[in-house]
Amino acid sequence: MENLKVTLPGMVLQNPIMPASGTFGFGFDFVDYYDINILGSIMTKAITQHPRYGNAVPRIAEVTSGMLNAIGLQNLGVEEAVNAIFPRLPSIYRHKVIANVSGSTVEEYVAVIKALNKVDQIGAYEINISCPNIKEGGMAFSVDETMASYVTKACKAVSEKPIYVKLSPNVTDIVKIAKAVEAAGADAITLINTLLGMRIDVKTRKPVLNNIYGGLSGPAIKPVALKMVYQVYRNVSIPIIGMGGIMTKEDVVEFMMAGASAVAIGTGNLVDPMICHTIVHELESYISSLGFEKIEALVGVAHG
Amino acid sequence: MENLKVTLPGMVLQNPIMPASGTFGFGFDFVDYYDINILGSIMTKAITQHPRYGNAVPRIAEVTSGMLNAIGLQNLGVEEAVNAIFPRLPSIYRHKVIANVSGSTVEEYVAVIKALNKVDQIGAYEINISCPNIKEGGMAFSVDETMASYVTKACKAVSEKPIYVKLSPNVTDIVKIAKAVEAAGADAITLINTLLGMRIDVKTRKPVLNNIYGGLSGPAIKPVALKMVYQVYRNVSIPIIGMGGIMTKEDVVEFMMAGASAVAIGTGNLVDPMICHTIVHELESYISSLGFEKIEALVGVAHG
Amino acid sequence: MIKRLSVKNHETIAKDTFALVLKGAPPHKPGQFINITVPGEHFLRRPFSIADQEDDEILVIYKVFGSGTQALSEVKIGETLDCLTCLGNGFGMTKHKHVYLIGGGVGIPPLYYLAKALKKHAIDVTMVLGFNTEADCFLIEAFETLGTVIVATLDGSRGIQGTVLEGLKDHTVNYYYAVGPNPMLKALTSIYKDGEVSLEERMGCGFGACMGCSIKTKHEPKRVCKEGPVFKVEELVWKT
Amino acid sequence: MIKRLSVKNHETIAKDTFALVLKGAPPHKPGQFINITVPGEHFLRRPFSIADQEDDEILVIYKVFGSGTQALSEVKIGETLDCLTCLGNGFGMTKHKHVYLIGGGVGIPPLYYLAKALKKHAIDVTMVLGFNTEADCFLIEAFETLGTVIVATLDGSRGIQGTVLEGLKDHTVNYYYAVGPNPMLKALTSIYKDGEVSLEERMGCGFGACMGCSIKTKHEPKRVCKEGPVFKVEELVWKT
Ligand SMILES: Cc1cc2nc3c(=O)[nH]c(=O)nc-3n(C[C@H](O)[C@H](O)[C@H](O)COP(=O)(O)OP(=O)(O)OC[C@H]3O[C@@H](n4cnc5c(N)ncnc54)[C@H](O)[C@@H]3O)c2cc1C
Ligand SMILES: Cc1cc2nc3c(=O)[nH]c(=O)nc-3n(C[C@H](O)[C@H](O)[C@H](O)COP(=O)(O)OP(=O)(O)OC[C@H]3O[C@@H](n4cnc5c(N)ncnc54)[C@H](O)[C@@H]3O)c2cc1C
Ligand SMILES: Cc1cc2nc3c(=O)[nH]c(=O)nc-3n(C[C@H](O)[C@H](O)[C@H](O)COP(=O)(O)O)c2cc1C
Ligand SMILES: Cc1cc2nc3c(=O)[nH]c(=O)nc-3n(C[C@H](O)[C@H](O)[C@H](O)COP(=O)(O)O)c2cc1C
Ligand code: FES
Ligand code: FES
Repeated sequence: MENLKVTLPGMVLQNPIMPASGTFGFGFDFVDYYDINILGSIMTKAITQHPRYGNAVPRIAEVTSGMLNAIGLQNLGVEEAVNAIFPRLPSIYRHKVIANVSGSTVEEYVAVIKALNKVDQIGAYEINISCPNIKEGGMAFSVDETMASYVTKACKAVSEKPIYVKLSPNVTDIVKIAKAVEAAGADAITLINTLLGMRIDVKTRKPVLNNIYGGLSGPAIKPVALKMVYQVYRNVSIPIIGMGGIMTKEDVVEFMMAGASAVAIGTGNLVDPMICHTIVHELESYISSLGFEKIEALVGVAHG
Repeated sequence: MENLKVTLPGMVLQNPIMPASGTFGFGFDFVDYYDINILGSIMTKAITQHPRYGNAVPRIAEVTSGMLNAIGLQNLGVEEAVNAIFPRLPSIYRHKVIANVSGSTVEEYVAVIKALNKVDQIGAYEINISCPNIKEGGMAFSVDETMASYVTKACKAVSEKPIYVKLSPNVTDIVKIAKAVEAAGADAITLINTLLGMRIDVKTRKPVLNNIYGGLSGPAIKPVALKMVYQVYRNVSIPIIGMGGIMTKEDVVEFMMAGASAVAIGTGNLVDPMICHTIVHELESYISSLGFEKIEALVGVAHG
Repeated sequence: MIKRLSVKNHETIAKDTFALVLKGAPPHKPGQFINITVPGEHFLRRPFSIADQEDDEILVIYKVFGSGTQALSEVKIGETLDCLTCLGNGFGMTKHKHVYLIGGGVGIPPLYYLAKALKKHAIDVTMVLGFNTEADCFLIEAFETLGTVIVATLDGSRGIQGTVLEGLKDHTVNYYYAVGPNPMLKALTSIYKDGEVSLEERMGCGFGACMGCSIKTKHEPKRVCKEGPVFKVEELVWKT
Repeated sequence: MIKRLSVKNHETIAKDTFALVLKGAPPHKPGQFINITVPGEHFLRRPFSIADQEDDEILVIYKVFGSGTQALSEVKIGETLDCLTCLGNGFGMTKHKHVYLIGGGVGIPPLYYLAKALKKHAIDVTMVLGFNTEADCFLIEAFETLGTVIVATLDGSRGIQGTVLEGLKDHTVNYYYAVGPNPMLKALTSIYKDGEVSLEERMGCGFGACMGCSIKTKHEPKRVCKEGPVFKVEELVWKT
């Protein structure tokens, strides 16, 4: 497994495979399926300052090769996370995790980070400025360079751990935003959050989701995600964590060749709880069949 | 078929089904498959001022539930269109068509329109300001309100037919652009052109497309397209022609319920040359099974 | 658990309604469900209740509703299906000597497995089963071997005319278990306060990972797939 | 035409190489191809040359290359495949009394159907067939019934060691038909100027609608699927 090791700011991962935020909780729902210690890291479910119920159901709609979700960042709030969830985490997972920090205001991101700083098992923060499912804040921060830069700086100022900023694909120019957060001090960039989409139920004549719009994820968005990873890789120097529709070892390799230093698997976990396990176990022999000894050698090779 | 009639600016269509630009040529490749006179209209392949070869091959990549193309607006130029193609068109299609006008500069759009004005069979122009596959111009016009508005006005000024402006989904705020072209005098909006995407060939370690990036089309983009149609419908008063991933009669109904007055089928034609024929023939009894007599009653019902 | 279960039997038992027997399953409690990958281009799994289990064979009874259940209905004996098994918590046992099982349409199947379990615990059951019309009726004879069965159809083509509420008139319901469409459950729970209901919700995963099925309850949000699908009547809050 | 063709025979004939006989096809000319919807989640069709036709039965010989051909290889006798038939233009006939058919790998199949047609027109053929290694060889005996066959393998495990170019040494090639990988065709056409080659290109449709396969030729762009796949050597321009 030594050949699968990758390095991210502040963290060394035994392999580049992580579950993406919001599709794995904190891991507790997966321990019946496999020993999650094989994962490179875990990107936790969003953590906000206060408990959030999120949006009314239905929150899920099926689409071709993917799904829409409008969860709306349901979580128990940072206090409960610090007092009740993180203390239990070492019993199921022994490596560092990446805490997904969400909010509606800059103050909220800052408050969450301050509260989480004391949690040893957190190796880095993923600042989710790209959630399409909350009305206030959320995605608004990721579609504007100035705002994205402002949140990044504020988080950086209080953080005792590296800051990975998660960007939205729902923008005209992802490179601009990526450069802005890099300049603001982000240690890494995670790409992509969900695309905005919707479904209509032709029988009821209404949108399927109570929230009308939702975030599109799964294989349907892979080409868009891959293009953004490739494009951002050409334009920033900080590492990229790639995600969007990864379902197979081939997908992992495509993202790394495009420029991702590590990858996250989101929706795949929901339809196949064993997906990360399967990929971790196939990866070493697969990259070797492609002529690579160490997985780090894949990063960015598609740029020639 | 009277129940399937829809009205667009300057045109009455026997039904709302059209092939989308670039996936049907001018129809000549489909006459072996069926009598194309059953189509509501035809959105022609792009027409530019001068002949264009387009991008080097490979121009096509397969993705999950869709494809990428980087054709680059290959066409014979407006002179050849006027002198050699349009004169032959009535022999295979007797209704009005929508001419797809493309260009790299505002002057080019204007020149093409001027040259096409004399073609009787053209019922309206679809101004393609959203092609992602040409370096100069193209999509650049559709990602900026001022530019979009400027092109629209210039086209409107010389056009003797209604102007439908085709927008790019690769933008932060589609509503802003839609409102800008409406204010600039567009008679209708067509939504959406392709999303930007890419694929990497893990064996060659290179992008599959010679052009690196390409336009993503097919069922994968349907939820994004539907959301944009729904959103634009709430914010503009001119009609919308919806497209993006339509493969079935259900998809047509979803787009019309979201707010499209007519729809176009693109990629579907490539994998199933009979797709428009099939849908046209199923549509009337299908909408009746959903409780609608006239198809125009579907338009926008999902907005309640 | 993820299991590939093989189709041992598959037949139509009422209008658009199929009985599917799957072999190779671990033990389930009444009220639990499985989440099946259906054939064809369906991205999400489809959740179905356990209608019965004997040894490693489970029975699922389902109605063709959309394209996923349509695809499922075309699966042949001998084929295998990828299933997440043992999902959710089952029905609770009760101290009552007599209970009502109230089901509407394809909410009825899990009540069959429950009725058998209650019977084993020497609890008497009265079943009130609501259908649209006679052609939709299924499992009635099987239920009749387990206790009193009251059938209600909306058009009166079989049993009492009306909903299950009509069927319950003149009865004193001490404790009940109900499964069916939300309007039915909402009406029931507004009248009868002591019991358990099993809910349906759109699911992303079925095992607690996505928060897709999370509903508000009196004290805290709960996931239908993980803390449910069975809930005590007193903890429910209905959207208005 | 769109046709559902039924699989009459399907067998492996060399390493990763399959012969597929499809029934129900309209008449094809040598050099034409079909575009097949392969099973599973493959969005685009897959193009394959006609290797032979007798009555309404066509032969396709293909190599498993990626996931689409892998899926195709699992199709069973009796199943049907959705095909666009009679695509492209075939090879041209020639006034020469003797011609060379030069094929590399899975470029070889269409040459078999061509050889049979030339034979009918009393034109003598010499076949030069290139493979990687002996395990890849197929159709050689069948070709031998039609004329002289020269086999070349890269590792020399069968016939001459080297490429088809080695096989052609000491031969005077008046006219030829070639199919194979682009590097082979490029090398051939730089030496031998009078002939026809069949090209492959990534295709969106296969019948002229998308411009996906359009290549530059000496005078104008041409679609491999519609104006091709067979081109005169003199009209080709190779990307550098
Ligand atoms: C815990 C649970 C147990 C169930 N048990 C049964 C049963 O025993 N028998 C039976 O016939 N049905 C049961 N259902 C309902 C069954 O899951 C749906 O009828 C089925 O998912 C419809 O799929 P479709 O592809 O035919 O419909 P489509 O409308 O095409 O499905 C589209 C999407 O919506 C979801 N969906 C549609 N209807 C429902 C629904 N009622 N509940 C949850 N998701 C839905 C689908 O799963 C899919 O993701 C149960 C649902 C749940 C949540
Ligand atoms: C006119 C024509 C005739 C052909 N005849 C034969 C034949 O007789 N026997 C045979 O074995 N092969 C033939 N090929 C090549 C065959 O089409 C490819 O091997 C096949 O499409 C690969 O599909 P895949 O899913 O296994 O590969 P993947 O790489 O997974 O396919 C991904 C995409 O790339 C396309 N693609 C990959 N390789 C090629 C290629 N060489 N040419 C065109 N598209 C490609 C696929 O069609 C698909 O859209 C022919 C190709 C063309 C254009
Ligand atoms: C059900 C669901 C919940 C999600 N919740 C979050 C979240 O809380 N925070 C976040 O940053 N991203 C969230 N995401 C986005 C994913 O982390 C990921 O960026 C996206 O789904 C694309 O990857 P995928 O296609 O592999 O799912 C969520 C996605 C899904 C499907
Ligand atoms: C091969 C191909 C060529 C296209 N060429 C054009 C074009 O010339 N002009 C244009 O406006 N749109 C062009 N498009 C975009 C389509 O008209 C359509 O907007 C898009 O593909 C989304 O619809 P679909 O998913 O049904 O294909 C092209 C799309 C494809 C796939
Ligand atoms: S369906 Fe995912 S948590 Fe319940
Ligand atoms: S593949 Fe579409 S034109 Fe040739």
